[in-house]
Amino acid sequence: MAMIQHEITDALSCVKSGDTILVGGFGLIGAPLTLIEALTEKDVKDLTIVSNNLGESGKGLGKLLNQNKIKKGIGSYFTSNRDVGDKYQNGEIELELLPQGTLAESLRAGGAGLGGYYTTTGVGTDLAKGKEEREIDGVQYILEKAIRADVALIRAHKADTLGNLIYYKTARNFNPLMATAAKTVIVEVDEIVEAGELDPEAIVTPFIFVDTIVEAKQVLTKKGVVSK
Amino acid sequence: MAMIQHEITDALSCVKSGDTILVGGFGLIGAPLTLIEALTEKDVKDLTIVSNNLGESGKGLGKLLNQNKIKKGIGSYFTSNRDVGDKYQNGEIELELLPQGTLAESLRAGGAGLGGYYTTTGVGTDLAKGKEEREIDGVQYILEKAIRADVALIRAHKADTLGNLIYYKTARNFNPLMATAAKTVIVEVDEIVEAGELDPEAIVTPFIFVDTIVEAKQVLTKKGVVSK
Amino acid sequence: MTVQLNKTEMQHMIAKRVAQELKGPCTVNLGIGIPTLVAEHMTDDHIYLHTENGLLGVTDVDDESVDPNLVNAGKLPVGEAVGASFFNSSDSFAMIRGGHVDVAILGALQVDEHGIIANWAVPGKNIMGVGGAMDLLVGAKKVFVTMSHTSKDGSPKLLKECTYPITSTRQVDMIFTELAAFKVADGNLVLVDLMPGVTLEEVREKTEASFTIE
Amino acid sequence: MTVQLNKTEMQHMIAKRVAQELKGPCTVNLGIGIPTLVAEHMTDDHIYLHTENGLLGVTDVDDESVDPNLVNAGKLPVGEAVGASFFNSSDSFAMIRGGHVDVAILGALQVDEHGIIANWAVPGKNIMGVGGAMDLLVGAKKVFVTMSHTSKDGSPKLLKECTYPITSTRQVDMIFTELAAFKVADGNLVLVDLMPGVTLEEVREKTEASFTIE
Repeated sequence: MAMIQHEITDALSCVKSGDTILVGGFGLIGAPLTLIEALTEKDVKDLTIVSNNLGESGKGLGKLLNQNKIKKGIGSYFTSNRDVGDKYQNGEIELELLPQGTLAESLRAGGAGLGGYYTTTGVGTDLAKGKEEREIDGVQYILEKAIRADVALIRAHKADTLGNLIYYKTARNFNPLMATAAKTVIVEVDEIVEAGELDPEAIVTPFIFVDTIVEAKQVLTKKGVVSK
Repeated sequence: MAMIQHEITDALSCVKSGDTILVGGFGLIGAPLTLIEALTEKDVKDLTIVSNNLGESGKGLGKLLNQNKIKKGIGSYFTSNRDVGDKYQNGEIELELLPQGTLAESLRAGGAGLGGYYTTTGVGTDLAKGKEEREIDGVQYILEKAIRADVALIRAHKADTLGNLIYYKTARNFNPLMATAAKTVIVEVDEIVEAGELDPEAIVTPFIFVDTIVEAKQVLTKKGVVSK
Repeated sequence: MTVQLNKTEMQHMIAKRVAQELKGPCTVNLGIGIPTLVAEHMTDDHIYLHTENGLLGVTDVDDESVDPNLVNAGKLPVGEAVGASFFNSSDSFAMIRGGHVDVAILGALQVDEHGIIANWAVPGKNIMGVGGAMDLLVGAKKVFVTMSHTSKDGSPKLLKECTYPITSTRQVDMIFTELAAFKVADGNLVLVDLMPGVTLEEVREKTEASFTIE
Repeated sequence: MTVQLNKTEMQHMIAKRVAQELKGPCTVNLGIGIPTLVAEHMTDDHIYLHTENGLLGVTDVDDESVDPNLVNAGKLPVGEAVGASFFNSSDSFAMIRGGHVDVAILGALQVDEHGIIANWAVPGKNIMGVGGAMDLLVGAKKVFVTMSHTSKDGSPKLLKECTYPITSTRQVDMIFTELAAFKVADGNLVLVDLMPGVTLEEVREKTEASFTIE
């Protein structure tokens, strides 16, 4: 039920200023580099970006950051891009830091129709400040809320023509979770195959989650990011 | 890191009276019929059984029920075994009925180290009675608690010698969730293969969840349950 | 006068009427009973069936190919479509509760005049199964209900208020019986159309709930 | 007198000491920095490495075989062991938080005398990454910490109380530096052994935290 889109600009037509956007990847690994590149060419601003990192300096989401299109970042490890810290100190960006497991779990909760959940992670630390604490069966937990977004930009390895997805090694990371937690899900893939070619037992993201598929033009190689 | 056990009785040596036991399967489909059979031969009582159904009349968990070994059942659809209703009316068993999605999610939460979660399912119904209700971002939710157990008895299709598991079609159901939510996890499988023979991208249950593997002796076929 | 249909024919008539409301591409979850029959009457190729026990892409299966480990929510044998996928129960209900399934078609014991249904418990009786009904009601984008218009004793099942425990506070979208199809608009029942040969008087007589006519 | 080691040698010495504490079968998660080096010194064949970005069964990789999409939590290239499996980030942290990982080995900026650590933030500095540290601290059955005994300016990192924000209220199990190994017993630091050529006096001098001797 996904649409295969040949023009990447058209794939991003739903993105507008003020949107909350989930962006897959762990650093550049598994990040939708083609879609991010297209986003940097689009006239939008005040974006809230949910992603483990805001890319690296000048690379991936780091480009978007340097264009001042990001109003707020929600992630677990901004340290990987020194520009984030500089912008934060200058008051040019809001940041919300979450433990990595909490970021992942909140995305899953968003996609699963849950409102929030009680986790042990972060109890008693600065990241628990302002969060409800409660004891359940003798253990202390804090309440974390689900994350849902307008758009998800993700990367998979292969899509079939229906939109079923499989991933590649550690490039899987946050991508399958983000595929469930946004109104519109746009995915870039290395390869599009016929429906029926992927093993039904091994499909990670069933097609009902996917809206638009594009072929990746920017690929992470041993030598860095390369245009295909 | 799982142990392959040839004597099924030995595999169940950890089970004791009063234990809470997770039992995989959707009715008999994907149920660990061999392990259930062995459990009926063991001298234990006052068990709390968490399973979608308590088998069928005289089959699967239905046998254990008729032996009066089950003190309490937690599940979503007891109707599939008419004996459950009779025992309930006679005060011979306690029952806790949960929506099927809540049963699944509570098991996942148990395995994931969460205390509980807010779900929309059941809000405003009799199954929400006594459960905390709260509004998050304008939506009403109820709090459901995680489920954890002493033992999980599950069924998979193939295990490798490390304990990695894959499942078969709709026999997957609750099994992968239960594999995460018990102190001791015992699995029966159709086949044991060498480590490395299962596709790393398609393994559903990584070996760290599995304690003991046995080969299935009782198999569900077109003609019903058959001994192998 | 209605031609007398046997029970199976009547169930298929209802299922066929429901199928007319399904336009692809969409994903549909079919409950046990009449809803399962809807699959036989669907005409659009782009309707994909989800079953909550862990399969997207349900098809029917011939006797030869029956696999005891490949079943739907009613534990009946099914087949798998091209492009099908299997998943565990929490992932399946995450799809449902998370709003990723377009339509759920469910049976009901009672429906009230605002479209609230009761379908999982009868006080004093040994019906102790809720299954996925509550999850589907909170999660599916649209919910269609199929049922016989009256109980075996002839009493109405479309009531002012349900006397059995409700399944959800969510109002369903449409209700289909052997007499008529209703929709719920602004929280009230609206008669959409009558089944062949059925008169408005008959529907009024056998319905306790108030309804308007489209 | 200690033979002067360069930084890499010192880090390997610490990593080697930690490796002695690892007895298989067990699953171990290695943090960034010194913890990553522990893999090179493990002697038991039944130790399996978990990396929170989604792989159980991490091995090292030769330059030839580097795959840019196969990395550890430090984004360094790794290989996959026989019997490895890949999973998404929520499943990975479910393993961690759910208590399914036996040992986590982490770096730290400070450790207090009860084994509480600080390793994710420095007030006033642009260190804005917590990553998986808080999850590993609440979830791993055992937590080992590796760090240099003192800061670059010579000030102690084993303190009465952490001055940086703590990572968890959970006390770690062991702490390894280039001078000594400590365990936390009944909530207090206990010196387990000294590194070759290190004197107790030197440790006392460079440690603010109180500790007892085993």
